[in-house]
Amino acid sequence: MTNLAVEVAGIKLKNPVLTASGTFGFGREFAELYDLNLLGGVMVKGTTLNPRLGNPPPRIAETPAGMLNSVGLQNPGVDYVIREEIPWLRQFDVAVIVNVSGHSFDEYAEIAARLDGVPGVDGLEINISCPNVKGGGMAFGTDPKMAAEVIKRVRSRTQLPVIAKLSPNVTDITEIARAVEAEGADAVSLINTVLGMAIDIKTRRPVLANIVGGLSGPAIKPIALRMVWQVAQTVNIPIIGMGGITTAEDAVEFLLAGATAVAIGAGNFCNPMTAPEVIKGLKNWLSQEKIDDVRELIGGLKT
Amino acid sequence: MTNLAVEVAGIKLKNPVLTASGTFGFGREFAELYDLNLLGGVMVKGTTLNPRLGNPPPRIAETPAGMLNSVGLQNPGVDYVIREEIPWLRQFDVAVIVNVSGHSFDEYAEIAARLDGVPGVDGLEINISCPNVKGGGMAFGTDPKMAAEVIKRVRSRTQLPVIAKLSPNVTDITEIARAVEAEGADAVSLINTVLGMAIDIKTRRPVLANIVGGLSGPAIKPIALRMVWQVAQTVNIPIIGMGGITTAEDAVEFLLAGATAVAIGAGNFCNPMTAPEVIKGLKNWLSQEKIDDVRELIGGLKT
Amino acid sequence: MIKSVKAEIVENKPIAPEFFRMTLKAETLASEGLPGQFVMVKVSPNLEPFLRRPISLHQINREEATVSLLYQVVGKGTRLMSETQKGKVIELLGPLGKGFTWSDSDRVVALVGGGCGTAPLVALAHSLLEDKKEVHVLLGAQTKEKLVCEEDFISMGAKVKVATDDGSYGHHGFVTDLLKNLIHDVALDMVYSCGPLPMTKEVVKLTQEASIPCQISLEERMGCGIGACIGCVCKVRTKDGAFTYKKVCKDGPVFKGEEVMFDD
Amino acid sequence: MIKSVKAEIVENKPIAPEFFRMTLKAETLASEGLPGQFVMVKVSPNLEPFLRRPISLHQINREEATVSLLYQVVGKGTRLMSETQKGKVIELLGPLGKGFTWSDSDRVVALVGGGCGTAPLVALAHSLLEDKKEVHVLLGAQTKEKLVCEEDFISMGAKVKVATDDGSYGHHGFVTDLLKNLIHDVALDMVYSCGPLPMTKEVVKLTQEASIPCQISLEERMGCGIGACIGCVCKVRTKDGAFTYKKVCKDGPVFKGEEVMFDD
Ligand SMILES: Cc1cc2nc3c(=O)[nH]c(=O)nc-3n(C[C@H](O)[C@H](O)[C@H](O)COP(=O)(O)OP(=O)(O)OC[C@H]3O[C@@H](n4cnc5c(N)ncnc54)[C@H](O)[C@@H]3O)c2cc1C
Ligand SMILES: Cc1cc2nc3c(=O)[nH]c(=O)nc-3n(C[C@H](O)[C@H](O)[C@H](O)COP(=O)(O)OP(=O)(O)OC[C@H]3O[C@@H](n4cnc5c(N)ncnc54)[C@H](O)[C@@H]3O)c2cc1C
Ligand SMILES: Cc1cc2nc3c(=O)[nH]c(=O)nc-3n(C[C@H](O)[C@H](O)[C@H](O)COP(=O)(O)O)c2cc1C
Ligand SMILES: Cc1cc2nc3c(=O)[nH]c(=O)nc-3n(C[C@H](O)[C@H](O)[C@H](O)COP(=O)(O)O)c2cc1C
Ligand code: FES
Ligand code: FES
Repeated sequence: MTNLAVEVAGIKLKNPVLTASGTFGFGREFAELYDLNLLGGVMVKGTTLNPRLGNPPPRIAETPAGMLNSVGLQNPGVDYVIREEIPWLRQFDVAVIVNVSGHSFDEYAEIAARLDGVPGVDGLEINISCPNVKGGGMAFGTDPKMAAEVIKRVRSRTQLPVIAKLSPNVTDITEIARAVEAEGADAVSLINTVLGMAIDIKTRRPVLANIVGGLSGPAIKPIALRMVWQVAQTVNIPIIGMGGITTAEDAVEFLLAGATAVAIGAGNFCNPMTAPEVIKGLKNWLSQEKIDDVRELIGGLKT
Repeated sequence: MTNLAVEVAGIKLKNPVLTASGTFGFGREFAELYDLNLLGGVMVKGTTLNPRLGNPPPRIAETPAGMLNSVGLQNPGVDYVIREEIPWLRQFDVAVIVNVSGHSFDEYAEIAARLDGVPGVDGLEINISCPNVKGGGMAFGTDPKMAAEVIKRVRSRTQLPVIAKLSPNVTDITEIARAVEAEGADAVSLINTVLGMAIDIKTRRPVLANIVGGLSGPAIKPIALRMVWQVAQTVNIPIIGMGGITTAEDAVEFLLAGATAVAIGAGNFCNPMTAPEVIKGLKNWLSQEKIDDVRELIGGLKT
Repeated sequence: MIKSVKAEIVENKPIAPEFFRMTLKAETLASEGLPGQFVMVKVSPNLEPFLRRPISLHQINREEATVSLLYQVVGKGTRLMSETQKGKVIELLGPLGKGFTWSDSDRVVALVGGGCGTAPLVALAHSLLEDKKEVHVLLGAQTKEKLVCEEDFISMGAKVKVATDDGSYGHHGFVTDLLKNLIHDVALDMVYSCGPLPMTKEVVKLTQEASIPCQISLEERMGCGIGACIGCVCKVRTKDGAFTYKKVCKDGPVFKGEEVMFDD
Repeated sequence: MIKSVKAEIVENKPIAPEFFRMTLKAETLASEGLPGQFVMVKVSPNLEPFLRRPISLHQINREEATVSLLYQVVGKGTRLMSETQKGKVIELLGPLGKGFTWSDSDRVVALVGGGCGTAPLVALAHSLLEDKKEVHVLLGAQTKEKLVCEEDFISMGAKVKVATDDGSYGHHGFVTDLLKNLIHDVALDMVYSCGPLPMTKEVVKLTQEASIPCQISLEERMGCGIGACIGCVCKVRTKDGAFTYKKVCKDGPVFKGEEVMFDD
């Protein structure tokens, strides 16, 4: 029997494949397509203290082997999530990680406090890297001091595992990773989207109403892999790797680079069956390669 | 008659399409394929003071809608370039911009001095952003103080127009752009490649012998466009935009975002006729849109 | 129930300049799809283009277990669709979204279609006529040769009028001119509209002035197509006079005319 | 002279498991191409995959103005090539690189091919036999069914010996075992080699031990294919005992056996 189970930040995952925040809603839609019990975990949509409307449309632009989004954290607010979404997700045997987004240190801390002890919540992913909200979001994740402060505040208000979600829009991602590790992050997840832009030459306007947006999909896979590898060389906490994964082979690359688990983001759009197909493909690949424990791959890159 | 001519940093270009450094050698190979006189300009391979061997192979990896390279500045050294390559390029009526790469402030300054006054050299592109050489290259371009210092030293040793080539691997590219502008850069060019990585899961090794390499091609176009737009909002010197251009429409996007000219890099590989096709396509598009001067497009984005 | 389906292309051919009709063998779509719903089409087997394309159900044939898509080639995705050969199997996600609705009390209805917006109205007209409604169809096109589906509507028994921008066929002018006249001439219980945004806005304006309820099908750029990414929103009025964003893919694509807020 | 050419596919069909032969109508390639040279093939009309694929000239038919490529399907690029229909026009760049060379004094030569490395040796054997050389061909394959081109060599008049890894045909073992024997039995003036790296290294070793000159065709991942990007280098000995990097695409792909430095 091939073992697929891994543990990240104390969270047990039956397999190392999660769905990335913002690309999977709260799981309801995909539950119509496949059994969510198949997944290692679900990282739900970025959740703020109060409901948020997000940015005006258009919010989506297609780019070569990828896409831009400027959703801007439209979400119903943490109380609604606790009341309506988490209880629904609890019916599945799947790790539930709530993605927490804030505009201030206090907001991050308050959301974390409200989620602490909520049955069905297995961990918090602290989104200090959203490129789509003004005066906040990414700013927290591009300055090591601010990143550390967010994690410190969150850490002090929750018993839940804390996963810091890092931004790729930085000169040195290892510096941020070290800063959040020092303040007690139990894991890091990376990468969030890369800030990008698209222009409609017919109208001479940006395609996105927000002008800029976050680039994701296979286009950014080389950047994500490099950052996962760099961070794996730097910190001792586990990594959830993401950025452009669409196949089991992609997932193996991230594991070899040092990720303990991986998440599927935009890959859920180009093929909504991506996550279960990656899990199945990973299992097949492992048995074909005669590897009986997926954990053997983690950080197994020979350099 | 549609005007295609533009001027960047005092360099007259008969059209705004150049070929990007490192993807076009010194023009000899492409001269077999088409008349180099068609081009607005040629940016030659990164040139160092002494000949350099570069990195071990493999140096190329393909990625979704793009590629990684870790050539590492293999080049015959500035004296050879002055003696053998520039005189050959002079036969063409095309702007020649020499890409200058160094390991120290002194090296940059010395190369600039040797190229000063060399007939046939129209400008210098100062590569403070090469991700493929250790202990140098990109380090100069990711710290505004070091970037400024390189430009200052170069500026004091040459009369030639100085174009600072910026790295995308930074938290805030506008900060670097402002720093080099303040020290007298006549223009900026951006973006250089984005640091990335690819893994061969069969061998469990990085595809590139150098482990990491620079990502280029259409995959990075949204990142490049965003940076060109950001820099155009920030500085008053002209911009040469590049990153993933393969069509005339791509070129128009960069011009609208604020570039005065554009360069074709990896696009020269997927189709070696890309540069002349972009020029022709641009001309056709302008006349179809009844625009009689390409300069009308520059910075014409409506936001 | 949304399903990820693989469907064989039974037919894929041009029906007018730029317009193609693709017929697919797809049992669940044919048995569960409703007029106004759509599918997300994977147009290429590789990563380029990356996203699926939303295309409305144009004909729903329960007996033959087929559905048809009518699409206009406007970019690389639709071009790739047009180049895919009969016999090939493509991937689709659907049926998606909320379609058009009608009640027993609606007796006389008008369908207003512009350009490729005509596509879903064919399935809609079919269902409405089965339900014994009096169906008026108003079609707009740039020019005569780009007019699609006129025959389909006529042979079903709908009353069809046409407008062309260049006057090459039917009324010279906008399809909304025809609607204005129709509202004047006939007592309509419901107006259904699908087409370019300016047309949709005008339909909403005319129906509101005449106090006729109206349903409009909207388009927006989509990521997932199923409601998970919140990428495809439109502005919808809230009771307090403010607005909220609803998902075109899940809460729509069909909305009530009065609820949508248009920016100008 | 390198040219960017569009060529019609005259034939594209499997000749063994995983192996395809594609014949192209391409006048300049046929008239200017030499054995050992290669082309960069655009395998897809869009951006995915992004880079062209280097494939050797396998047959050069001046009379019919065609060239053939023999390729093994190992990844998505070669898979796309294998799926491209006869009649389609594809883009190529070539002829590229420096091919195999021979002089009048070379009378008896051996060609050693492994796997898809056999491809360019067919064009080479053809030219050598035209020049009245005595041509020995040693072919290696994993298994009998993956052996390609044996018939081609025989019908040209070459002397062919085969080795298979699994012993299903010919010698059970490596093709380099055959070379060892041939060197023992026949006085060779030149050995040409194209195949996987371990085979190439062994050919270099055996020929050096026997003081026979040898030419090897190398493979490396390529960006441009024409010498502009310096992406495809191999280590070549310099006089001072150090090394320099030469471009496989422009200075090669054929190198003298003794000049290349292999890392172990
Ligand atoms: C619910 C829904 C149903 C639709 N039904 C049909 C249909 O039945 N028949 C049909 O021909 N078209 C339909 N469309 C529009 C169709 O989805 C777009 O024309 C198509 O996605 C364009 O893809 P492309 O790659 O060919 O063009 P692209 O190269 O992506 O773009 C070309 C042009 O199309 C526009 N466009 C791109 N994506 C969309 C989108 N999602 N919605 C609207 N415009 C877009 C762009 O602004 C651009 O100007 C529908 C759209 C939606 C949202
Ligand atoms: C000068 C030259 C001539 C060649 N001639 C032939 C030929 O006549 N017939 C033939 O079948 N093959 C030939 N090859 C090899 C051929 O180029 C590769 O098999 C092909 O590029 C793989 O593309 P892919 O997309 O199918 O595989 P990918 O998915 O890109 O890769 C699959 C595997 O092929 C290997 N590979 C990828 N690119 C290259 C490359 N440039 N060189 C070597 N290995 C590579 C990778 O390591 C990987 O393991 C030649 C290569 C060179 C450099
Ligand atoms: C439409 C969309 C919405 C996203 N929303 C969030 C979010 O709310 N919070 C967050 O941390 N990341 C968000 N992300 C980022 C993804 O979780 C992921 O980090 C990123 O897309 C890279 O992975 P991918 O290339 O597989 O998509 C979003 C991504 C997309 C495409
Ligand atoms: C193979 C290769 C070699 C390069 N060498 C250099 C170089 O020597 N100096 C430099 O400034 N940029 C170099 N670049 C970067 C390009 O000039 C360009 O900035 C980058 O590739 C982005 O443009 P593109 O996406 O069009 O390729 C190189 C790029 C490639 C692909
Ligand atoms: S397209 Fe994802 S929510 Fe509508
Ligand atoms: S592939 Fe570019 S130099 Fe050889």
